[in-house]
Amino acid sequence: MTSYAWLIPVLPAIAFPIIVFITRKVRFLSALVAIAAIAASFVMAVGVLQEVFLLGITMEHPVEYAVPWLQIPGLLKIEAGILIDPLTAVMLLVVTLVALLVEIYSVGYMHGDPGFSSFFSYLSLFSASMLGLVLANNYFMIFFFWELVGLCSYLLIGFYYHKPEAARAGLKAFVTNRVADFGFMLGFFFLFAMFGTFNFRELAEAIPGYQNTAFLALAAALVFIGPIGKSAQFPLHVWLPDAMEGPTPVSALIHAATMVAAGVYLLARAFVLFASLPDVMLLVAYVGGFTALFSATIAVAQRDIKRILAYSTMSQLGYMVMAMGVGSMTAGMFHLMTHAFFKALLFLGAGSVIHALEEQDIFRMGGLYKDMKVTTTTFVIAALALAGLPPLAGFWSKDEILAATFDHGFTGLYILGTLVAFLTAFYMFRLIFVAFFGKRRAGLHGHESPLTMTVPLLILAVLSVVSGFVGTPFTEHGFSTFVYYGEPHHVEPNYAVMLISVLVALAGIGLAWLFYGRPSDVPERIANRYRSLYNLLVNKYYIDEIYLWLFRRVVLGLSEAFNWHDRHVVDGIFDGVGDMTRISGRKLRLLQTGNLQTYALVIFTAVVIIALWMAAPVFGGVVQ
Amino acid sequence: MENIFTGIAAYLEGLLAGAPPWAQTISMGLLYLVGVLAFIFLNALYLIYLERKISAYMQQRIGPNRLGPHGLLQSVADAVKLLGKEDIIPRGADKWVFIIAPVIIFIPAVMVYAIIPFGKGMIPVDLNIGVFYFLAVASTTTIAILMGGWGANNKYALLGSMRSVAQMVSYEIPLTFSILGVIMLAGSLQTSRIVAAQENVWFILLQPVAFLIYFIAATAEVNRGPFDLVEGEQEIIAGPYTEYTGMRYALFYLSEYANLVSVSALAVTLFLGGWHGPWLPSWLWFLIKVYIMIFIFMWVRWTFPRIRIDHLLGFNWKVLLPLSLANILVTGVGIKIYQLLTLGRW
Amino acid sequence: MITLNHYLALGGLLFCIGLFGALAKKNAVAVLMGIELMLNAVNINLVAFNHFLEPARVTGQVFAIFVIVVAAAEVAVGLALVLNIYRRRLESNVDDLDWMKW
Amino acid sequence: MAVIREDLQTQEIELNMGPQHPSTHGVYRALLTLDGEKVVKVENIIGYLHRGIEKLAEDRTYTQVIPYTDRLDYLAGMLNNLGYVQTVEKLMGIEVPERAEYLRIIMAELSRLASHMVMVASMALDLSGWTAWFPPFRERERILDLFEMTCGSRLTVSYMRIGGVAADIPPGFLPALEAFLNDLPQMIAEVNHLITGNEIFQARCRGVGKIDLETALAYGITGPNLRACGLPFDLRKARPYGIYDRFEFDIPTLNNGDSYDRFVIRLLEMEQSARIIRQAVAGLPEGPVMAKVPRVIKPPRGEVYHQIEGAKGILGFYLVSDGSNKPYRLHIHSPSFVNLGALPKIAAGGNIQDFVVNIASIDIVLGEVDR
Amino acid sequence: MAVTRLRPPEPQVPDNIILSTVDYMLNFCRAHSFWPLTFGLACCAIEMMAAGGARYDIARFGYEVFRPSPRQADLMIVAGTVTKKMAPLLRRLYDQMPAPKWVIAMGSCAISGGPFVDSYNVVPGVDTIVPVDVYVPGCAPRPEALINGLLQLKKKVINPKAVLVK
Amino acid sequence: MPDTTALFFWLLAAIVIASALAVVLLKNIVHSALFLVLTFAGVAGLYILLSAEFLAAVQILVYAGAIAVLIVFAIMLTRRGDIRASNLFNVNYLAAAVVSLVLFVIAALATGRMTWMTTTGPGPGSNVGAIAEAFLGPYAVPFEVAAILLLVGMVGAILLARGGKQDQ
Amino acid sequence: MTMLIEEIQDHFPGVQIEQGVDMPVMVVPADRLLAVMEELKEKQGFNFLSGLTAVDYKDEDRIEMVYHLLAVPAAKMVRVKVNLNRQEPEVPSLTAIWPAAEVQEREVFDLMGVIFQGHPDLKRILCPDDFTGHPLRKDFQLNAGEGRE
Repeated sequence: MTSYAWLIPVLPAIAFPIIVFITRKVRFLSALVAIAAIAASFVMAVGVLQEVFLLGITMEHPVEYAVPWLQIPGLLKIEAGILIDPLTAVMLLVVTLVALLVEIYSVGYMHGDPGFSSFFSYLSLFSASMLGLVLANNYFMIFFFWELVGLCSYLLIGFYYHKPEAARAGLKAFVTNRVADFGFMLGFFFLFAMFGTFNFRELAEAIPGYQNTAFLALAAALVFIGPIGKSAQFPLHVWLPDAMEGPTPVSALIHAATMVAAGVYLLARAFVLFASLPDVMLLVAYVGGFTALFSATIAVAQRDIKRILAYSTMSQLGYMVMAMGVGSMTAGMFHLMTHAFFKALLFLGAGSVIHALEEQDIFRMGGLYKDMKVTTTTFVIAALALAGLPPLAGFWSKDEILAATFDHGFTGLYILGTLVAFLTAFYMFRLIFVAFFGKRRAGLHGHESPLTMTVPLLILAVLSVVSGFVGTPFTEHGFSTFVYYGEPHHVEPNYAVMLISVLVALAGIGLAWLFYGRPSDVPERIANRYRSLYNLLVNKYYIDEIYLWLFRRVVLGLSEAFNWHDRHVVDGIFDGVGDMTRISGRKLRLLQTGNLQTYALVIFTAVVIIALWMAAPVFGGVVQ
Repeated sequence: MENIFTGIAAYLEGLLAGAPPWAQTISMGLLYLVGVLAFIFLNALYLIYLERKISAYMQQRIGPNRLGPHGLLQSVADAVKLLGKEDIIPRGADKWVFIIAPVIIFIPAVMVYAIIPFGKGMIPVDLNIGVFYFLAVASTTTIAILMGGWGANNKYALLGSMRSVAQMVSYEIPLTFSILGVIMLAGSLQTSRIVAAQENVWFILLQPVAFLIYFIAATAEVNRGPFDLVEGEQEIIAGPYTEYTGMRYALFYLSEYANLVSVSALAVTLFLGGWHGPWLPSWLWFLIKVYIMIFIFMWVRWTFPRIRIDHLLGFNWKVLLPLSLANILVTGVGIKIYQLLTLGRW
Repeated sequence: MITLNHYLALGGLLFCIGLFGALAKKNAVAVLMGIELMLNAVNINLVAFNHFLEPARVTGQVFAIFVIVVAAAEVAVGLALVLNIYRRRLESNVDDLDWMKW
Repeated sequence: MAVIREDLQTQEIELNMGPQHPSTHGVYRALLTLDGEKVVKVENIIGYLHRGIEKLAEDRTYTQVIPYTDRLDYLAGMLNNLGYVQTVEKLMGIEVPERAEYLRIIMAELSRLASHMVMVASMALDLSGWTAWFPPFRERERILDLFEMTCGSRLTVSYMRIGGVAADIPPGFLPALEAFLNDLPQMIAEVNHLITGNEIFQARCRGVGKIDLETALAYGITGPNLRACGLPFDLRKARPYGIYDRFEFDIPTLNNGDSYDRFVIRLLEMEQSARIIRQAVAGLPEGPVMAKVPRVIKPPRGEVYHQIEGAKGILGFYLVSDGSNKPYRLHIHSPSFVNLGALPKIAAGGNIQDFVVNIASIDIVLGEVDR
Repeated sequence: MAVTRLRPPEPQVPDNIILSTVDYMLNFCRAHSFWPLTFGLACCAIEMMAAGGARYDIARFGYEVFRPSPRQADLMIVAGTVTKKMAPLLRRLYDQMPAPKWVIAMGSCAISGGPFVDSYNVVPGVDTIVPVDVYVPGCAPRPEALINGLLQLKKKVINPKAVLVK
Repeated sequence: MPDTTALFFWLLAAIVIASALAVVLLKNIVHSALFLVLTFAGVAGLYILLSAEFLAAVQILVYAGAIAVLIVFAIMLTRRGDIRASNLFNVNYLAAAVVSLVLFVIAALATGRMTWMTTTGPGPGSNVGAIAEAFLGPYAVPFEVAAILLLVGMVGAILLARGGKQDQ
Repeated sequence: MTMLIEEIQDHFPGVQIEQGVDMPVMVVPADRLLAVMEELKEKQGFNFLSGLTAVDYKDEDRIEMVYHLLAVPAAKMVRVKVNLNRQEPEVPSLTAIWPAAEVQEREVFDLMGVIFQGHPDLKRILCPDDFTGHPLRKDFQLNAGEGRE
């Protein structure tokens, strides 16, 4: 099976041109093609997982298939290849499963949208890129797919391109990611400069023995910038909340399985690199932890259902990054997996609500459970999972992270994590109480969504419940004996930590019920009392504004300064030079005629000169 | 009788036996050329006469009957007269283009005869790309017509040559495709082999559709019958030939009839069994079949009114082309089925 | 005795004449004609190499046919462009077609 | 290539068609503005055969004018004669003998037949249907023979006189006429076989030069061209002159108003003319062929307008008399002239080949257009 | 009655057996192959057409090749009234014809203006514009007359020195 | 007959070069286009000398029969102004001449110094058959691609020639 | 017929109407021509312009425009006359009502010299473009001094 694993991304990739060029006019066929492709991929992913499991392939001894792609002997070697290890297998499964469900869901959600077919083509390409990223066996390939994922996210976020916000959000995601990607690219090129290879396996072998840790640390930090951008960690998180301008299924896909997971996945993939650098690990851990808290606090004050979920994603991603930072890659990946299911469920549920109401403000909803039984039930399950109540999936993975943090002696981070868990429970149930229970608002009548939408919800709900069981301390730590670097570490069940997190979650839920579960003016009063804090939270700590200000003030100010400098200092000194430049420029401008023939003439002149140069040895005596 | 022409050729070759080989080649080539030219001139003269007579009988008239027995010398008189006419080159004409166009149009008209198998062993040059050579050379006729139309600096002439380009370039395609069916059956481009392959069954029986397409497209290619838009005198005077006088005009006329004979000869070669036939000498059979073809061309011409340019092009692209493609497909499948039945394999 | 080099030289000369035409002519159609000459020159070389170096195979001729096909497509598109430009500008001189400057 | 489409605009060129052009039926000249093969605009340029007949008539006696009318529509000289002499008779109030009336009808309808035959033949010829040109011209010779028998001339007959006709028919006339009429259906069938039913002919004529009834009336189109638009308007029925009210015949109409209908309607009208002739022959009385009219014809002062159904449409004569022996003013309203005026309207939008079809189907005679 | 009129005398090449035989041959062929210009003016043109019809069939003499382009015509049959508006065009058509070329004036209008001779817009005889070789009188001349005219022209062309008044 | 081959080679070479120069140097673009046809025909003759008869026929059919016709057609459609000065040089012609000349000199010198491992042997029995086998065998994919290219080119040309709808 | 006469006289007081030899004749002032024609076409059913011409009454120093209208298909006729000044004959053009008038008015302009106001393309139609005079005027010499000598 593994030898055919390359088909997993290729199938949806083929679906893309088929939809674009052939079936575009026939909506039904387009959806069918996309779903069939991803379903086939899913089946193959299951096969891969099974084989990895049965053959006992480990992270240290992965299966690799590669063909040379770009080769300059002695200078550069880039392969096109796939790398299969437990990490890959798990990610493949998660991505294909979530993508499959999202696509099925989209059939109902996008029904009637003029861009139906192109939506499915983008989804296919998006899944294909993510799958390619997961399978990539070297940095170059991963970067290639990384960029493709970015491109698709841009396309999908800006799907309603006629809406200015959507277009702007797409652009924002694109630009922010470019910044991060640049860092990432710099990082792995540094690595290439040091080790002469992009290949993960070769790097993993080479890194531990490398002496110049300072340089390595720089490279690692640069590589980390990539996940910061892609997984929306502070300070490059600004694009993610805006990304919900895209169709909701896309948000589900981005937030659960594809886009943001890519950053975390990269951390896991490059874990060898980080593991050898404690300082960088610390940075990773604190960035993750800070992001977790930071975005959880923002989520508390948001009113838009998708925005709340978006900040929650950021928060959870912070968790994962933190887990990576504290050295428990396994925990991070475990949480990534469970989170994928319940976050997808949450978004799809939210989509179901939006689909029914055409409304995103939770305070204008209410009492939805009467009309939307399935949606409500599944949404509550997901929320419980997110809040971390046993025995749901979120509990086990979050617990693993907290336990790992605690075990590795990051007490501060542990406390922070616990606080986040509390906040998480609070804001999720604030959302649930306000939107699904509470009083019915006038004018809004929900109705249950069609089967294509509810069935994925139900499947995901089941997964949200059971997916945690693969990694509980009571089930032999199934996950951590599967996905690990070095030694499989068995975290002993830390009942104290479990208990605390359960209590904290219950407290959060309880507080939410107090504030929002019944008619109350407490939230308002608190908001009034702490108006400035509230505003701070509502406005997301003014990060966007700060960025804007920074750009306006700092960049423009700097430009102003440079301008002054330029005009008065440089010009003053180099006036003569400037004149010379201008005159020569005027002459040189003639080269830029816009006339094709002139260009061709120049090209052929160059050809002649090169030919002369190359021919010089042949002619021997003629030239020399 | 059978060997009269091959005998002459052999005799002449015998005369040249002593000469160096290159001289032999060139001399024999020239001889063939002279033979072909004589054939063309004679044919053109008498086809014009025939055309006038046939049209006359179709129209309940008598036609030329004063000069010579049954008016047989009429075309001679016309030709001599044209030779003696004033040669006018219109002011404003592109002189050299105007002068050279009739010559150019005559060259391919003669060249195509190289691959016509006039009889058993009577093929001037048995090229292995025979039919393809025919198509290639014939396609250059358009250039000459364009030159004639352009050189005259006359609006009617220009319109006519534009029409001719549109028409000839279009109809070349179904013409080629219709021939492909025959080539597939014969398995060769060589005209001698195509004729040989028809010893038992004429390809018109196996390729009736292709023959029809060939006939229509060839009518258009030689600007005859309902497809004579290029020189539709009711609309554009005489098309590209409007400004030509005397001998130059005669050359156009001549090449037109030469083309008529050559497409008929090719039709005979490809579809009507070439020179195969009982009792009579092979070359006579060939000629008889060619004249039957020519008669059909004339019959059509004097029966149908002229088609309109957009119908003409539409007919080509919408009917003939798909039909010829379908014919190729059917032929291919048919050959395969035949192989399956006879050889037991694909 | 005509050798391969004769053909190569002929091809080279034809190529350079075509190049000159493509570079130095005003009329867009003339530029196209220059390019056609260049392509023909290339074909001469291909066929000559085929004939002198590998007579048993027809690779060079096959490539020449590909070149001819590409040339046909190129001419069709090129002329369509010229026609279109002519319709808009009533001009087919390349000199005035300097829109690439923007 | 299917390059010649209407949305491919190339430079428009002006094409001068005529006055010497095989398809302009004489010395008509059209200035065509062409876009490729498409005719964008048509400008009629006429007058190349303007002989000033109206002016000449003012300098001739009433009888001397008759030969000039022959040379108007020289395809149907009898009809022109008829129109003119009836005009003068109307002004003078002359009663024409019965036999002369019948002979006039026979001759006029024969003339109409001849004219339609030329139209059918030349339209076939303009479409390059050479062979179809011959049957109508063959049969037409027999009509001309009949004319020749009676008045000694084939085309320019000058047969009618003010007050009757020039001469009685010779003995062999009626059998020859009978034979001709018997052969006529066969000729029509021949034409139908050769050209009317031909697919190419139909493709080239159907829908070409279409004109609707309203436009046709506004442009003053009359005769078969009007009837091809669907209006059964024929002066022989609508405002009978002579003794047309005594005959039974139909007015054939067709509805499309395109070139094909204009062609077919002529064939149909031929049959009706033959019908009229048969009735006239059957009812032909004995008696004189000339009324008693003064030697010098001097109509009273006054004016009269008389119109008949000519071969091409309404042919009108407007005569002003000042009491002298010469017309003070004779205006000839000729159908071809007006029909031709509508040609730019009819022909715009077709291509050159359609233009040729349009001219042919309108059936103009330049002698009548230019006078 | 048909009248042929002598052309103005042209400078003659001195008589020579061969030349004159070639000349005779050439003239003989010319005389049997008049290609008239498709050019009708008025009533007479109809009779000209009739001459091409099945009954008269000038094709018998080889004269049926009516050419629409003056460049390929040898003979201009002026069939009908020539008006002042038409005259310059007629002259141009004549000039466009390649030599040797001939003109037949068919009908009284072309000969003299006929019944329209005193009209303000009629050219009184086409011979005021182009040289005429044969006059075919009649109004309109019958097709037989035209054929006779053509045959007269044939005689004239074969033997250019003869003046025939029959 | 080596001598006749040489004779024909020099004859054809002269025709090709002379007409190619005429293409480039003449001022009347119609004449240029017509000489282009002659060049194509000469090149076809060279192909025959190189025993590539099929290619020669293709050359005539495609170049002389189609491409040249198309070019002349296009010229006639875009006719405007004085045709006698329709094909002038642009400002760069001197530089272009120098570049072309130098390029030729280099190429000529370079090829002159090469020695080729020429093999003379019998060619494939049938030119056509060999080419057909090559196209349907090893070059099947490029062959199809070329066909698609032609199709795309044709569609593109039609679209371009028709002009966009906004032209109306 | 009398109904027509009465109605027209009611609507257009300046119009004189009488019964001619063959049809009713009305004489209309030039400035009322268009209105009368509209009335005749739209209300009275004379929808067809059967012909128009002009007569030069030199002795009475006037040019008379004569229009013949026909009712299709009832085949009734009416004649409309307009008297014009012989020195400056001007009359409104009927081309807007009947396009058929276009060529006929050009003919009258050519041969009689009447100016039609509002005609789209008033130029000579039958005589050569460089012709002088108007042939159908009574003072025009038929032969114009030429002819066969």
